[in-house]
Amino acid sequence: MSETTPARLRLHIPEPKSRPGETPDFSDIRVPDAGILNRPPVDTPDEHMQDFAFGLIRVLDENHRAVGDWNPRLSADTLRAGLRYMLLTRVFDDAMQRCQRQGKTSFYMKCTGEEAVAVAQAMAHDNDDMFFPSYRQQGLLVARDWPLVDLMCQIFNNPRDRTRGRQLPVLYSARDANFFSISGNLGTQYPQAVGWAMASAYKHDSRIAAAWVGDGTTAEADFHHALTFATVYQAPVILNVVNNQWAISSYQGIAGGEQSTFASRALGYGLPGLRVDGNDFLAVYAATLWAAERARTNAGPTLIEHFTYRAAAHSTSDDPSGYRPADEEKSWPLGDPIERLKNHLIAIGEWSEEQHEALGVELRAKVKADLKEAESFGTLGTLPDEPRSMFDDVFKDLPWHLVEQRDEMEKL
Amino acid sequence: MSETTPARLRLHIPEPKSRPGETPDFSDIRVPDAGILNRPPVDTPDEHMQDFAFGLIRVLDENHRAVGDWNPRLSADTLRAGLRYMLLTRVFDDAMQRCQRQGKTSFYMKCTGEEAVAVAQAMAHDNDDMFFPSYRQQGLLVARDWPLVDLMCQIFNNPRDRTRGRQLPVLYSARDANFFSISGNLGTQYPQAVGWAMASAYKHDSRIAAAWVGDGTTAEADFHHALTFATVYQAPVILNVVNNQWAISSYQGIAGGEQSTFASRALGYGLPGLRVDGNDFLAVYAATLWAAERARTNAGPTLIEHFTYRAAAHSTSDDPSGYRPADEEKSWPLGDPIERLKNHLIAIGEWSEEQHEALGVELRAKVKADLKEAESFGTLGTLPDEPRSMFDDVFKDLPWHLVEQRDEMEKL
Amino acid sequence: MARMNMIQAINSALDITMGRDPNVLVFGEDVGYFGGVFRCTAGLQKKYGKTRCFDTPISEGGLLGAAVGMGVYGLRPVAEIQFADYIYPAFDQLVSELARLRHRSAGEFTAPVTVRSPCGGGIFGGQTHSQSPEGVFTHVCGLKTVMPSNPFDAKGLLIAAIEDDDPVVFFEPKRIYNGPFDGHHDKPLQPWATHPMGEVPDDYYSIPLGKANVVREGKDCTILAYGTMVHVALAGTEEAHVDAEVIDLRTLLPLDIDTIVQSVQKTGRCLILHEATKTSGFGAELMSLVQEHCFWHLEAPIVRVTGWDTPYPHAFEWHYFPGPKRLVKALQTLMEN
Amino acid sequence: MARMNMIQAINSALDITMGRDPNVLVFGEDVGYFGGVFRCTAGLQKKYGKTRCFDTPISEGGLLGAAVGMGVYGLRPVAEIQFADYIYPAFDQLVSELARLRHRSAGEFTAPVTVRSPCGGGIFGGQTHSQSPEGVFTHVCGLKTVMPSNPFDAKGLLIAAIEDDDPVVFFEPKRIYNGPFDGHHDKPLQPWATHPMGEVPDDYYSIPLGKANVVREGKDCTILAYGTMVHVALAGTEEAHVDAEVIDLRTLLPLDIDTIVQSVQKTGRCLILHEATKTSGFGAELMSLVQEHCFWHLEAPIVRVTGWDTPYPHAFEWHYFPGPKRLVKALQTLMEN
Ligand SMILES: Cc1ncc(C[n+]2csc(CCOP(=O)(O)OP(=O)(O)O)c2C)c(N)n1
Ligand SMILES: Cc1ncc(C[n+]2csc(CCOP(=O)(O)OP(=O)(O)O)c2C)c(N)n1
Ligand SMILES: [Mg+2]
Ligand SMILES: [Mg+2]
Repeated sequence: MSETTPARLRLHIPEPKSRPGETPDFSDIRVPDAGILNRPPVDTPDEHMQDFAFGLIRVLDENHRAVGDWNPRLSADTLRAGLRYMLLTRVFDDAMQRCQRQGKTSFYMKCTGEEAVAVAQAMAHDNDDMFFPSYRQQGLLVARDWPLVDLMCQIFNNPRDRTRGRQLPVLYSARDANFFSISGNLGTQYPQAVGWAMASAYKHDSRIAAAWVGDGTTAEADFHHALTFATVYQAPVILNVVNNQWAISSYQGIAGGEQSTFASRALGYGLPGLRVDGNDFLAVYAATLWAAERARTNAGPTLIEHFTYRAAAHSTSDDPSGYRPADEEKSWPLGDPIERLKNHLIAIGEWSEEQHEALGVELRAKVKADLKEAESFGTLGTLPDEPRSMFDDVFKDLPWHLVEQRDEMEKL
Repeated sequence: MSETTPARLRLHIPEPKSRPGETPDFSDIRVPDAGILNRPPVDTPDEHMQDFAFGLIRVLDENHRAVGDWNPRLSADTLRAGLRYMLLTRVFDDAMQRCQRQGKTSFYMKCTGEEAVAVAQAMAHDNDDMFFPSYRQQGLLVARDWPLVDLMCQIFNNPRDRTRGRQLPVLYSARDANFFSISGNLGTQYPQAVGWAMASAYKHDSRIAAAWVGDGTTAEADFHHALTFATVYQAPVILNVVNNQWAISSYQGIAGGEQSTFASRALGYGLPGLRVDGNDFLAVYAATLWAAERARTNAGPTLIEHFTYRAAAHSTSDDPSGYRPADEEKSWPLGDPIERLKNHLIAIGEWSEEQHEALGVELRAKVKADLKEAESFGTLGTLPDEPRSMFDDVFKDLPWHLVEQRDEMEKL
Repeated sequence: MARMNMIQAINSALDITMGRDPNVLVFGEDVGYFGGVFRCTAGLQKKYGKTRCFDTPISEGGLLGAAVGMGVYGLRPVAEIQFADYIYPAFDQLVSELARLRHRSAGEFTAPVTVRSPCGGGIFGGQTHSQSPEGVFTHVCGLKTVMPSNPFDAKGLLIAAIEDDDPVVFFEPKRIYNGPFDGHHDKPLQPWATHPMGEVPDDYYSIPLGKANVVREGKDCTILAYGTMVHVALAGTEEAHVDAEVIDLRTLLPLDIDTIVQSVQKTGRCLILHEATKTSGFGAELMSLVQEHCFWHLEAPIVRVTGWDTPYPHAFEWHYFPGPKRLVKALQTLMEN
Repeated sequence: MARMNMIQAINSALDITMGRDPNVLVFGEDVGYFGGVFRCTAGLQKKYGKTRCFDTPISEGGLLGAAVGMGVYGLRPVAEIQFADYIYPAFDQLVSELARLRHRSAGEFTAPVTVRSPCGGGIFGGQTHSQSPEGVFTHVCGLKTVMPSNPFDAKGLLIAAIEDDDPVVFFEPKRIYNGPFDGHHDKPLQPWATHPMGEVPDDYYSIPLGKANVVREGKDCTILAYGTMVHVALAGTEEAHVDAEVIDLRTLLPLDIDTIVQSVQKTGRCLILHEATKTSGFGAELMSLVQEHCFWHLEAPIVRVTGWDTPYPHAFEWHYFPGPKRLVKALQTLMEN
């Protein structure tokens, strides 16, 4: 028998610190100094990896300097390339959002404020590593120099849409970029990435896999499936959680972020979890290099939590003013990833406001030109193909019942 | 670009240290001394709970003494009651196994070697706490003095079977014992227990819930679902993992026990995980009291890993000689729970070999008598009810199509 | 009498049942403070408090599992699955647990859970925001399956579903949340305000599960439809100049077989209309039941008009959607035979 | 020619495909060292090594998700789900991912995964070891569904399934693993050794998916069956003294419609037999197709003989199982009409 005197139980419902009409409040977010964490060997036993799961790996300090053990010491050219990709991603997002408002596409999703995650990671990976992204990693494709025109055509479902209008815009597929077809079902790509990595290991290949989910998606079964299979078979995979604080209208506490960090989930599986300043290009790059080296040397998988903020609406169907304070993003303590890398480059004398200005002009012009080309193939409403094409690819070959249905459709 | 030189990847497949024909090898199991871990306050922040998730809470030492901070200081009567329930559970298991061999039931599952888990936990809980067990916690019912005759009748599917022959034997239901209907689908009861606990908290009730899964079942989605919901809503629930080293033929490494402990899974959710010597009645009792007090005082849920060993076959359909060394159980470093509690009672002068002998005789006689009574209502083959009864309870009231089907069956 | 669209009617049903019974809890992804991505739970958290209407983690299996446990405790949980396409992660808890609990425990344990979920296409949702999986649930013993076609029914049926002691899967055709849709996507949207079934009493009422509704009497043939397709059926009937009897099933299981059989025995011809894919869809069961019960009255083969056996394609939505054009053609074949 | 039971035939199919193609991996719960709870993978780990045949965590969703990823890499995974009753936790990966990948990526990505799973009752398994969920998968576009009725077919169809570039769900009726079963549970078990279909070539051969097998020619009526029910059909035919044509479908999707239509147009009468529950089972689709294709040839209503719409009860297995007695009675009604 329990000796405790029966107390009245209470049901706890997590709540964000501020709601619409209130002033944004991020006072509960601790921001440790940059450079204070050491960079351990990639085969460090996970019981010694605690600090990295609960702390925050940061490289860029208040004076825009790259400091500490995790500084990946990238060349100025690499940094400028990163800046360019991030800015291009943002310019692209703005353009596509406008297209949606203009009715050229039914739907769009921006990654504003999160550009460092996808861009730095794509650059830190080998080009033949396989990516299993969510819908908010368009930066991976930008950083792999995938033609924006191709993405636009997928968004417009026009005749150049390689997925033939099958999916909702932004659910890209780009096999030649080693970028897996994005599913509308959250998290399903996570165990798939682990399976792909298991196959690569079985084949004594050298390619590793990486997968991305959001903070909210960590609650799905496939998150647990992926971590379990990754640890059991020590699959060469990097499992990323992009904690942008929100899952549509639910803040990260609803996903279980109130009691612990998402990076710390890894520890219980005997895996290292790295919690990284997701708006710090250098920190994301460094953490990814560490995890990639670990995977490639058969030292095991890694979970990386990218601590960032979803500065834009969830999608063009969403209006955040219904659930969070207006321009909460302005108060985000970790700043903007593009601004921060720009300031770093300027601080080390490798960049200037003028160059940045010029770069913006150049990229907007590029996107404008790409858009012109993409639109020339048609936008929402222009059919990507013959309607009969919808019956293709259900199976490799059309079974009789689909042939019958296709004929029925065409006889209408 | 990664700086690592492409290595040849390898796929890792976990393997137990010994297989049939080899000598049992438990050399990788570290057995810390009893009494070395302190008993922290129930609201200790989980970052200070590490040792309990990776260590092993033990109370009974080599000299059969109860030592250390976790000693629940139970009365001799309570200890004798525990011994009696454990022995009764084992005698019951042996009897039912024989019944299966004799064709009186189609199936049976023993919990031999794991009796301390269910018995100590049932005794440490309040009687109105709600249990969501797996098929290997028959000790919960024994310790709640649930009539064995009722269990036997469920096993025999005879007319006294309260579940009217609906389920496989051992998938008991006993609402009056606050014991939830056991599902054949592994792990489903885990989030259900959390939901029940959320309801209890919503109602400002004082009853808490407890659920049990095996080591193998921790890989199921519902394990993650339960931990996520438990931490998000701080549900008053105790989530138990009975790590008996085996999941049918798969050793616990296949479930992810190779790289970390199952108790440590809790830490990533911001919950305490207690790893307990599951063959130490006092340790299990003490850990359960701690978690129950925590839940009842709104301090939050707890995960308890009971480190034990499945001494018997998985079920009457299983033959362990196909995948593990013969009598591996004899080498299990944590001994037998009944022997250990018996020796403790003797060591403190509250029990004797003679009394133990007599108890065995008494309990075997009791089970024999109960069996006689249960068999008098029929065994496998005696129908529990009219066949038409199978149409009841699909819905509260029979819809027309079930009435039609029932009539069709009866007109045969 | 108020004018409500389907969202408001569903909101009103939830409001009223929560007001009458403190054991009714409403939860799901984004349903709490925000009030649901389709706004069906708007205002409920404010009115009834955070512990009665709240957000859940994005874990359909977890929220259904928790709902089962709450039901076992004695509550009446109403869980929202944000899109029917995302009900699959909860499939095991739905079919192996929720549906079977009463039977396997011989009535010792039950869970009167209602699962609400928007279904169907026609909203440019692509293959993962457009599915109609209702047929699968009618194959699972122990579940009741409901799909309303208008605000008045939605409120009455949802109240009945929540009060029902058996688990109910309640599908809401999202295409008609704001107004009836007859398949003519080029026509401007008609709001429910201008539709008779948009007249919804403010207070409590319920519509019994298992009762179909003859929305149009006719003698030439019988059209079996539910959800959005009821409106397509009515439009197609006019355009084909066929005097069809249109039956809105409302509840798929238990099915109102009497109303169906009476009608088909009268008309001798039957057409089945649904948006879900054809093979092994609920239309197959309907066709089988009509064949079994009305064989000797049939003057022509029963006809199915359904979604094609492909995923719902984003770009070809209107080639996929079984609209009036296909229905008219099928009705002509049906009548020629 | 060797004599094999169904377990040995399946084991042989796996052995041969693994031997021919290093990309074939076999995994699932207890399938590695132990060789599977039904022994279907016995010896494969020893022969091909731990990385080609191994145990997985008890996570049907996880092992299916991993299988999809392996398929995308270029392997041909063969995953075992220990019991068909436990396929539901993998449902989302099966229907939302495996089945849709080729279509949603317009062929950029595919996963030729074969999912093996023992199904059906008659083995005292109770409701969670006896289910026949095949019908649900025929409603999912993009999956092929197969169920063999004997060792010879099991081997040939499994090899074809593994070699097929589309995902295949391969159900194995566990009641006939060791011998044919005609529903007479009181009769001693007949081993496959004494059955012609127990004669199985040792080496490679395959049976094309989508082709049914007329196992008995007849002119009175047509019986459509698959899996265990094929044997019940043959027994019932003899006992009812009806000259029925018995068709073993073998593949449910894609279905061999021609063989079915030809037969029914010849006999004018049709009976559908399956162990799964009735409502919205695959029998409903079969009945619909026959009605659509053969309406003018039908001399009597098509009849369904199936499991009742209840969970599979442990104690009343033989009242539940649709055996010869029910079949005989149904055949008589069918012929009387
Ligand atoms: C299985 C499933 N459930 C629900 C949804 C609906 N949904 C789409 S995005 C989203 C929020 C995801 O949040 P998060 O994982 O944090 O990613 P983010 O959008 O913030 O990048 C939800 C609930 C879905 N697409 N799939
Ligand atoms: C969802 C599901 N998958 C598979 C099975 C088959 N099965 C029954 S018991 C078992 C092993 C469980 O092992 P564990 O969780 O360690 O519990 P233990 O038997 O050791 O107590 C398996 C795989 C099942 N019953 N349910
Ligand atoms: Mg997010
Ligand atoms: Mg175990």
